[in-house]
Amino acid sequence: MDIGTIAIQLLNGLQYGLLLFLIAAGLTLIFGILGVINLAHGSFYMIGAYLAYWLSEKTGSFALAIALALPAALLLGLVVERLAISFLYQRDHLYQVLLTYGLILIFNELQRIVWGNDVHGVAVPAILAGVVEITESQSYPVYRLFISAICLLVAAAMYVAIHSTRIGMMIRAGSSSREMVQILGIDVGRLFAIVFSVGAALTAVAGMLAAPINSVYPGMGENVLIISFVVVVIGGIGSIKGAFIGSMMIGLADTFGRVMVPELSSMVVYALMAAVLLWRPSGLYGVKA
Amino acid sequence: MPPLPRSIAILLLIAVAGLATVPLVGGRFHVQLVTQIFVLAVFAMSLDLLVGFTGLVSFGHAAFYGLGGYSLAILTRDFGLVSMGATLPATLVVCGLVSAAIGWLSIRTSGVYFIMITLAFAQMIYYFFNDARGYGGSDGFYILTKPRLAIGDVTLLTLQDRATLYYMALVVLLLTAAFLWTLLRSPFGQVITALQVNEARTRALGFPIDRYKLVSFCIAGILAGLAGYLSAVQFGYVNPAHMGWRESGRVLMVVILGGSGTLFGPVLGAFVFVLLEDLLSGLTEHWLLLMGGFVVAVVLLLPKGIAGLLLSAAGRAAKSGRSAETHPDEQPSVHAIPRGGVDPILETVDLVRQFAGLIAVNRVSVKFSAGKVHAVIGPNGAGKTTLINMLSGELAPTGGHIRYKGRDIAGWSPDAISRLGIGRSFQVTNLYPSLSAFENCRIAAQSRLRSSMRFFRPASRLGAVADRAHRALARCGLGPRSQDAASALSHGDRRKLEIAMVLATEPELFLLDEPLAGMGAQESREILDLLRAVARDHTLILIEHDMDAVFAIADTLTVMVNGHVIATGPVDQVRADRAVQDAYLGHRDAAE
Amino acid sequence: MSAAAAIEARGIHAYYDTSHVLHGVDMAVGRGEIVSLMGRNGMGKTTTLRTLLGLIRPRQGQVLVHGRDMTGAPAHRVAQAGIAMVPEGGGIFPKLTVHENLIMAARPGRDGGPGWTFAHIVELFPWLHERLRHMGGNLSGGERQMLAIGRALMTNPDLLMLDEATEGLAPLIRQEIWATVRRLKARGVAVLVVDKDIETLKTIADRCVVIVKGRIVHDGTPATLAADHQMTMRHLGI
Amino acid sequence: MRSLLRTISRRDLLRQTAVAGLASAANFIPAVPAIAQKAKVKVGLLLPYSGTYAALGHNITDAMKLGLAEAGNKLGGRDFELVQLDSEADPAKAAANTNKLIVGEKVDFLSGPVHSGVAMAMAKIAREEGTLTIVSNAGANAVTREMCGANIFRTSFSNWQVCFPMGTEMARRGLKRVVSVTWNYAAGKEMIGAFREGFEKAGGSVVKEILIPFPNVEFQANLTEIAALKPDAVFAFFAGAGAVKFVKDYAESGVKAKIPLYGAGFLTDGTLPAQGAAAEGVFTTLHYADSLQLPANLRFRDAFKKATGRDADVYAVQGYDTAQLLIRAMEKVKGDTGATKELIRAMEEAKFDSPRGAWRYSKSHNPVQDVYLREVRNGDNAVVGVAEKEVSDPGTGCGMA
Repeated sequence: MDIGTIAIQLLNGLQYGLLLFLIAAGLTLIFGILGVINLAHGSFYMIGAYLAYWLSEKTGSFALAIALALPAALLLGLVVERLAISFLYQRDHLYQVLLTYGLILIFNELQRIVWGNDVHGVAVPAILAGVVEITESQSYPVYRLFISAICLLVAAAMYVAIHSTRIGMMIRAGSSSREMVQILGIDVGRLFAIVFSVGAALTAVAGMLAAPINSVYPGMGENVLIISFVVVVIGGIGSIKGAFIGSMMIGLADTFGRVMVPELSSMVVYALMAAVLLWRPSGLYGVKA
Repeated sequence: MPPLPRSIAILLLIAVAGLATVPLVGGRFHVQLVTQIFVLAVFAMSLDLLVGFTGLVSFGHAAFYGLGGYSLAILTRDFGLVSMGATLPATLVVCGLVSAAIGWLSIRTSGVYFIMITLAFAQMIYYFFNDARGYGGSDGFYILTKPRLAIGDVTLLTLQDRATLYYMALVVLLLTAAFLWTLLRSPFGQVITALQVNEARTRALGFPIDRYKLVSFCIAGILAGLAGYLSAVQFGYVNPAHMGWRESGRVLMVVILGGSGTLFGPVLGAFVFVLLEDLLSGLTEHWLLLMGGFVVAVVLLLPKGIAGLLLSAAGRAAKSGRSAETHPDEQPSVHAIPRGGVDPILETVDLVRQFAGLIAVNRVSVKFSAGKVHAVIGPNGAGKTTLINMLSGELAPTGGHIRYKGRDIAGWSPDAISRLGIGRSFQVTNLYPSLSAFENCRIAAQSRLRSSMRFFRPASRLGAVADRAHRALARCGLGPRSQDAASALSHGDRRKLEIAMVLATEPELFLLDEPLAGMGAQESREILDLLRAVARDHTLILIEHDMDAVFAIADTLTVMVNGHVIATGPVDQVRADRAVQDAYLGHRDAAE
Repeated sequence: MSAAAAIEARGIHAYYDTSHVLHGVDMAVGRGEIVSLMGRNGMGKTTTLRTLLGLIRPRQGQVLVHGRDMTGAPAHRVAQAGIAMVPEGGGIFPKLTVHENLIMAARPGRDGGPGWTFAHIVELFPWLHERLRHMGGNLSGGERQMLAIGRALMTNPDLLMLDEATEGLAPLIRQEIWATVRRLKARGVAVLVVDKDIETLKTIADRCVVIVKGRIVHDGTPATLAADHQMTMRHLGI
Repeated sequence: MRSLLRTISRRDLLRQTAVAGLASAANFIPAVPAIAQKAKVKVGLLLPYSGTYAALGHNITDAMKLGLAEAGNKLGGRDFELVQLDSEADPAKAAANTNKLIVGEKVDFLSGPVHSGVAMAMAKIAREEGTLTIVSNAGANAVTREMCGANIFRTSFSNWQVCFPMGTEMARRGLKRVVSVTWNYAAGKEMIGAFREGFEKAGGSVVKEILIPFPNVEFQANLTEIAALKPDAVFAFFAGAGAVKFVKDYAESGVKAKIPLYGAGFLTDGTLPAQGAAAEGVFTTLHYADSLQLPANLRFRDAFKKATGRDADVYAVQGYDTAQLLIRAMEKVKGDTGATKELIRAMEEAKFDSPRGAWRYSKSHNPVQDVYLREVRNGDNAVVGVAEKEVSDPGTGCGMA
């Protein structure tokens, strides 16, 4: 590989990692703060993608579709939290796994009933449709750069929100003691509902942004579920910073793994996770379990 | 594991008898379907050993199931083995070895991380077979000749026959159930159950818990391989999908749905799950919606699975069935423990412990003589608990030495230190709340066996262990309460039980972290009396805030401030020390 | 007194699962009053506090906050009505800095008057000033307890409940906690305190309430409690 | 268990056992035995009706229903019943599901599946049980090679069949260095293997075979790799969502402007609306094309659209031909499903005009068919020629071939 190709592969890895981060951030937030293992997380990704497809068909504008889909995703997160997840906070992980697995089945079927079985494509908005020529043989799609920028922006916004706002402090406090936060007069139920809803919406946004480059298809949520869990675990549960580092690692490992050790590429990310856990049993930035 | 209520046991027995008749009265399809269920039940029970009894939630259990099938397929195709006598043991050995390797690596993590690392290893195995060209890749491959059991030239049975396979699966199911039932009542079973309830405590009692977890992981892996073997025999076909995360998830569903930690629950779960899939998939194209709804409903409405529902129904029917056990004789005989001849029995040299930037214990050198009561006092944050945690092995020192009878034990694991004869009690009472006081002590006493890796004889038959447990309870005045659950005891009694448990491990040196914390005056007096009695034949090191208690019981006193020892020596001498008065006792003495 | 009481329990019965812990507790804390809740371990002191705050829902009886019925209201609503609690151990958030621990809880008082501000808290515990950037998890026991009190004050409560206010603290720290309680009274905050330091409590409390097996057996001034020597011996284990 | 046995008297035990036996017998009494000639003919369909492949399952099923309806909804004069079972495209459940249809439902004919792994399990059990089976999509070569059987037929294609001709065709077009790319699973490997065989036989060379973990749809790294290798062309096989994503990524990353894309027909079949402009100019080979101007095809597409409101595709054609085969064979034996030998012969000898062209079987029960060269033009797989006429899978390893 020449330098130019390596640079582009680096870019590929980072871009893939950034998209993974957007999915994993919501998961680690829900995981770390609410203590809920949410297998249905991938379903929000799928729903986001379908909303983007459906609304851009209806409205003819991708931007407008996202503007409409975002509040819809927040609302959906809120409804799911109230109807199902809120019963799980004090329960064992096992039951969380079981219930959210049930939710996957329900969401998948609802998707089929509402949107059918076909694979759909979403057009890249015209202003972002071009490519940037990098070398004479290599070029890079503008839309992917756009996604990376958005993901970086979201990452920065999350960092600020978690570390410097009062609600961020409440959220961090709530992750160590739900009851103590309540004792201080803060409505934990509402706080948790917000966290879940935001986490779900972040994932849905990832699905929306990915819709034009990904196709939109049944079962797409499950494909990202396992990999986003891998990211969260590598980074350490509950750590946004960890999720960021973890997704960069997975993005790069996956990208270079394919090119450099193609025959082992399917195992690379799992081997990486196993190695990280053997070195640090609670992930890179996890609190010791 | 609590014994099964009679009504449920009878129901299960009837069910087994009924199932034995299926090949005689049922159609071929039902024979096949129920065989499938048996296999799934064995698989689910093997996972329940991990999830429900050892507290290890594996999300990669299907790897061993799939491996069982692949071993058979490879042995048959590449080695031409068709004898069950060869393929079955070989398969189990393969599964055992692989689970030992994966388990050895995985048990270093816990909780969700354990879930994920088992998933990671399973996915690697999955991709190995999925990508490999030699084994059919994602299309899977066939077992063209099914195993036979033969002696010489006489074929005893061939698994080609469906009814034979059915009975074989039923027998395997029953044997697996019987084996696990026995296992859980054995000393080994007691230990894994205990470590599920309270891992830190079990380690502090002297059990090398990682070894127990590993053995449990291997047993579960072998049993899953057995299920996979049967499944492969049934259809003569193996595919990497059998070891994928969906299969791991599916069997986990079966276990939780049925009720984990009950053994019979997963079996019921297998029946319900398969029959429900069979029923629902015929109803509507959108049957997975119904399945999802069912799963959600189970979680919300049946918090302990189907088994939980049955148990609570049976519990209501026969509420008075239990607890009529007689109290064994109580003879408060003080068992003699030789006083250590070495002096000092324990010594720290320049002991240091650092936490990210903070030096909690700073070059502490103290000698503790055998047969004495030593108190360590100091304001909060002085490093007392850190010191005790290093002595008991909960924390590894950053630097320095700990010499016990001349041997440097710094950095040893808590279980190894416990087995040397150093017992400890915790600041926050740390018991097995669901077990009875006697069982709490029995586990403790069991830790003095050379090994609890005994799998068949019930732990209740270990007479010497039971005696030791009873003696310890009697000594702490808990004889009459030995059958009460630890969670039902009063605060003071729980603290006594904590001491009894340590006594049951027959330590020479006894570390106590604030034994009087949270006690009222009356309870404090009782505990103090107990400690005085214990001190007659043990060396005691205790941390305590209650100065009156300390002065009443201690022979020597060590005062720590900010990680340093500022004074150590006989109580009166230290009390008179100016520096100590200024730094700690301060106005208190002046007020007296 | 009931109309003016900051908090009042009327005949509350509370359970943990199936075990009946409180058997009709009646008690009240008036405005600006220091009340000591005494009793041996396992008698229901913490349960009483938790029921008052709404963390446990009583099966019978009423909880009134400033005369308003708040039985069964969730804890955050009771807290917002002016009740603060420092649980045993303080409940400091280990992953938040000292500064964050304080400001995350800040809330104006019910009457909107000039309440406790961050500056006031630092003035009350001057050592806080140097530790503002430290993590809650790195504080010593005494520091945590004081920070917990400071944090509770940031919510501008009318009543502060302290569970095991000085448990496990060194003598010098204890004295500082008691001094703080006196200062709070001077500023009009009512305090309901649970602690084993009965001697000190007798000197600072306006009233002493003794609870035995979920029932109130004594409710009077420290003087009457001191006079009832038998009561002290029997129920407080002195 | 020890204490338990003691508490139950032996007589109780016997009584309870007897009751249990009855109870379980009641549960497991099989359905009323079918009287062979009068009962409905049962056709079992093991197809994915949920998940990623559901659209394929539905098209196959609906086209079969269409074909059967056109024949008056009779098979050899008898009423019939389609027993649909969701395969979930899960090989782990495939054996049990096949068993459910063959042994449980006692179907006379079995058809399906989409997924090769499922097909392998299905073929295994069908061979053991002797049930007449028509594979209506899965292309695993082995089904009509090593695993072939007298009772196993295929109405779709073999993976080899649709890709080998593309190798020849691309060499004919003067392409010398080609990179092939697919998912790392059996079907993908068979497809690019067959392509390589054809291409290298005709003098080309495959510079690199890229295998991507299944079902990963993140292709960017491999596209960069392809751009760096600068081959004359790329041959790709993906299906469904992967196909959509690959073709779009290929265009959007700018590689398509420099390196032309070829593929197996599934790359652009049923996926064109989602791929949009990105697919324009992609060449593929397949045994069918939507725009084939054959009378049978025009008639079929029209009827399918009327019946379902959807456009027919290659999967629908395969389902439709499955029905044709059934109808013709059952007519030959006048509805006697017991006449297995005659049924098999009837199927082997069946000749009719399929929407894809004239129908006939090879010795190993794989259709002998033209493989068309198609180019995507204006959102349609336009037929630009025949890559190879009357392609027959070699049937290596099949005893019947």
